Amino acid sequence: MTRLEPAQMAERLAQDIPDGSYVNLGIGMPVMVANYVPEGREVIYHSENGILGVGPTPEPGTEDPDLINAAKQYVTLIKGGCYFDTADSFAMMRGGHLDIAVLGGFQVSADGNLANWATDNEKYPPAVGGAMDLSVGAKTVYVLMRHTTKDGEPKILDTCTYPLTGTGVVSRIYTDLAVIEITENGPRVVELFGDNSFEDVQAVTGTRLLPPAA
Amino acid sequence: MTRLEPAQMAERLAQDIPDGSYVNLGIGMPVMVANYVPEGREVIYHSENGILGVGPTPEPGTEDPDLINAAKQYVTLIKGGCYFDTADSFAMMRGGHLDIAVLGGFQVSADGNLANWATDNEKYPPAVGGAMDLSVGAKTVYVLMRHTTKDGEPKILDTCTYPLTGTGVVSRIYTDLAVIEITENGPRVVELFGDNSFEDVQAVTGTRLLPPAA
Amino acid sequence: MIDKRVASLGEAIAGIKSGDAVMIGGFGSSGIPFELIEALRLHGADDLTIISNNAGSHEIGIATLLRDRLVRKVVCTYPRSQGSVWFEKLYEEGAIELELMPQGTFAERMRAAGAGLGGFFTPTGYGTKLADGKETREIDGVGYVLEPPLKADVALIKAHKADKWGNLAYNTAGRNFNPVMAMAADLTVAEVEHIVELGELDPESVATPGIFVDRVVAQEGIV
Amino acid sequence: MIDKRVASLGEAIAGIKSGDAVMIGGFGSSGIPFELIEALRLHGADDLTIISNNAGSHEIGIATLLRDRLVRKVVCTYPRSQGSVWFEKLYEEGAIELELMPQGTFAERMRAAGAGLGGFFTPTGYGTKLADGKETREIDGVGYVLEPPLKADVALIKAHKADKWGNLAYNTAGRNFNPVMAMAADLTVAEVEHIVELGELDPESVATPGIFVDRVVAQEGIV
Repeated sequence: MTRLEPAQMAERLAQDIPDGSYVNLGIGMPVMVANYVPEGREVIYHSENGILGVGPTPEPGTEDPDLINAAKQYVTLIKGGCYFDTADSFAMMRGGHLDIAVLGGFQVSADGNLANWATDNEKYPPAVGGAMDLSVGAKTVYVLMRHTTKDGEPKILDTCTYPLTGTGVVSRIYTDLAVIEITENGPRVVELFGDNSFEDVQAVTGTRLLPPAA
Repeated sequence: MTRLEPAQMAERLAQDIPDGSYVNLGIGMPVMVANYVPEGREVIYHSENGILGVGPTPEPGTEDPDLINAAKQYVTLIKGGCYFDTADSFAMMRGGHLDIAVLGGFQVSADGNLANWATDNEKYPPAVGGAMDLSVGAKTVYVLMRHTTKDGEPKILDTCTYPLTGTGVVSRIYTDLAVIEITENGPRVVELFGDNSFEDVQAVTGTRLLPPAA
Repeated sequence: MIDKRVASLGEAIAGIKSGDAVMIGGFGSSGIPFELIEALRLHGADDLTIISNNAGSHEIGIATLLRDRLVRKVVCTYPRSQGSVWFEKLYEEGAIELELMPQGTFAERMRAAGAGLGGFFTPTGYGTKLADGKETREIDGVGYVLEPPLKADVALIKAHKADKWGNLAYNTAGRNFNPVMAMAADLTVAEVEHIVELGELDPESVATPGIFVDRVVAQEGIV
Repeated sequence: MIDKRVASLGEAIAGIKSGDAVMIGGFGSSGIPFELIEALRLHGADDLTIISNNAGSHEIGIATLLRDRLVRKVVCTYPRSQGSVWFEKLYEEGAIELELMPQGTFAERMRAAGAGLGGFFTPTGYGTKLADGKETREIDGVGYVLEPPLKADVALIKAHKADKWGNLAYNTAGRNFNPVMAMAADLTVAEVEHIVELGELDPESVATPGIFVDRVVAQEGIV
């Protein structure tokens, strides 16, 4: 079975970011998407801590200690970027002004529920940050995640077993095996990577998939 | 009976504005208060349209067409002043950050209700502006108004007959005859101007006043 | 590539339809998109709902939309000003609907719409005629009124400077309602005095980030 | 005369009592009042409720308040970060209470407190564990959660520059929660890198007007 590497997964997703989009990239694999947006497309990145127009990592020695992204890494501001406070930043997020949020996921359900902020381990302190606001607020939510857990358990399920981040929020899932769209009739495979067959992908998925449209 | 002129009424009220206060002065007679704040007191004036630090009228020819006060008159910004949008301005007003609002009044009731935005003339379009937000939001609300209407009718009443601006919001009333404080026990005369007697003032008041404390 | 500049006032207001709800920025004569209003007047759409703090005065701005009977309803806080003769005339005739609310509620309702909130409890107006028919609640001994978000089809706003991404900087108190209106409409159009190069605006004093703005047009000097 | 400058960190935090709710600005390591936190640690107050986006990491800032067991409860959105060992240790011990909420709700609750609102309906968290026990409502087909304002006794914030009236300007993304916290506390104390003369701050880029600030202190270089 063909399994894309994270960079390849990010590259695949990046093809679906239209020119002129305002985009928030979640912590982890999603931030890699910025590296692969096709040439000639202008995309403006938002960071929840109050930046519109996040630029690349600064040259060593030129870091601004206040200028970090949501993952607390040093970043820069592109020409045409600006700053605002957190209340304004989340007004932007929750108010439907971002075109796309790319989020990581622990689990996605057949009806587009997302679980990506807490597991069922009660000892481990939960942390939610901006995930719920993004999931409910962005016009389109893409989830970028491996198709299965390290142990091979499916992450796309009839129902999420982990605590939910948002209900009915996911549009598409980009995994290492396939691209899956959440439709009114259920999750539909819209692209199979390499020589992966629909049956291969269905076998490692915890809910019934619809085959690619003819 | 002694009847102060508007400028004298404003001057009397100005004595009760402490040094360091943030103050909003309503349209009409209240704006005159700024002329009489005693020397040596620093007072910062707020304007609902997004100014903290309203300064005096500009020299002719130096007006900034965008820089007006709530009464739509040209003003200036003092050193140390700043600008913000209306949502932020009313957050300031409603959130209890202004020390004093000086408002005009059509009527004030014994329990501190204020009516100052609409009469009972249905033909005339009502207009409320920032009056309700100020009345409910400022830490202290002073009303500056004549004691009676042009026709000699009392404006301090058991109950307001005009539509209310706010309930239980008025601390003190500065009229042309006296200074009246709204206390838990009712309106108390705290100062009589000139040779006005308590009985004189009571006679033109539509609710029972308490005499000055001994 | 992102370029929100349009070449003319006509292009700037293209797509506004009869029956639309149109927010118009400004307070008194400050921060008002006079040229966009004039373009709207000539545009042909009528039966409009105008959402603006004032209802126009004399023979300029919103007053001309009223005079030409293009407006069905005004949503505002202070319709009565010196020279607001057209509003007063139509009001007396019963030819215009008025939805009046406190100014802080007006600003906050638009912010709520822009921020994706479903409503908020404000103490302003509690116990007054302007709370008639509204849901109220006592919280910690204080009375509050529940107010819903206020959206529009279009916002016509005015700023001092813009860049091609739609970032806006204002002049002094010209800011007023323009930033919240920019957030609260499906289509936001900004009239500006100057269009500057990307990077020329101070990123610390952009009061409306470009994400809230769809079109930018430079003043043509028509009013 | 209005002069909010105080001469030392000690004066800046004078009056904070055991049991107080203290907001602390910042996000990650950006815009954090590290010196005020260190002064608070040495101040003697304990049983504190700390309201801050994160719960400290490594051996600096909020983490040192946790380490010294001065904190009863943390109200935040993201307590778990790289190096947040003190929070994790106390949490596992059951020695600290946690109130967790979505970050937008956190910011908006503080803004509501500062703006005099009684609460708001947000779609964020609807249908999730973080809405458990909260009032919910469907409005126009969307589910919302009612969230109350979030106040504090004290806000310790960090800005880049201040003047003696307490007007604040920030540096880049160091702004974050500082402006809303400044509005939401009974006593607001700002640690700044530079105190400048009145009139030196650009009135268009003062992100916290002085009315929200009670004390201003210049950094002493202690952390």
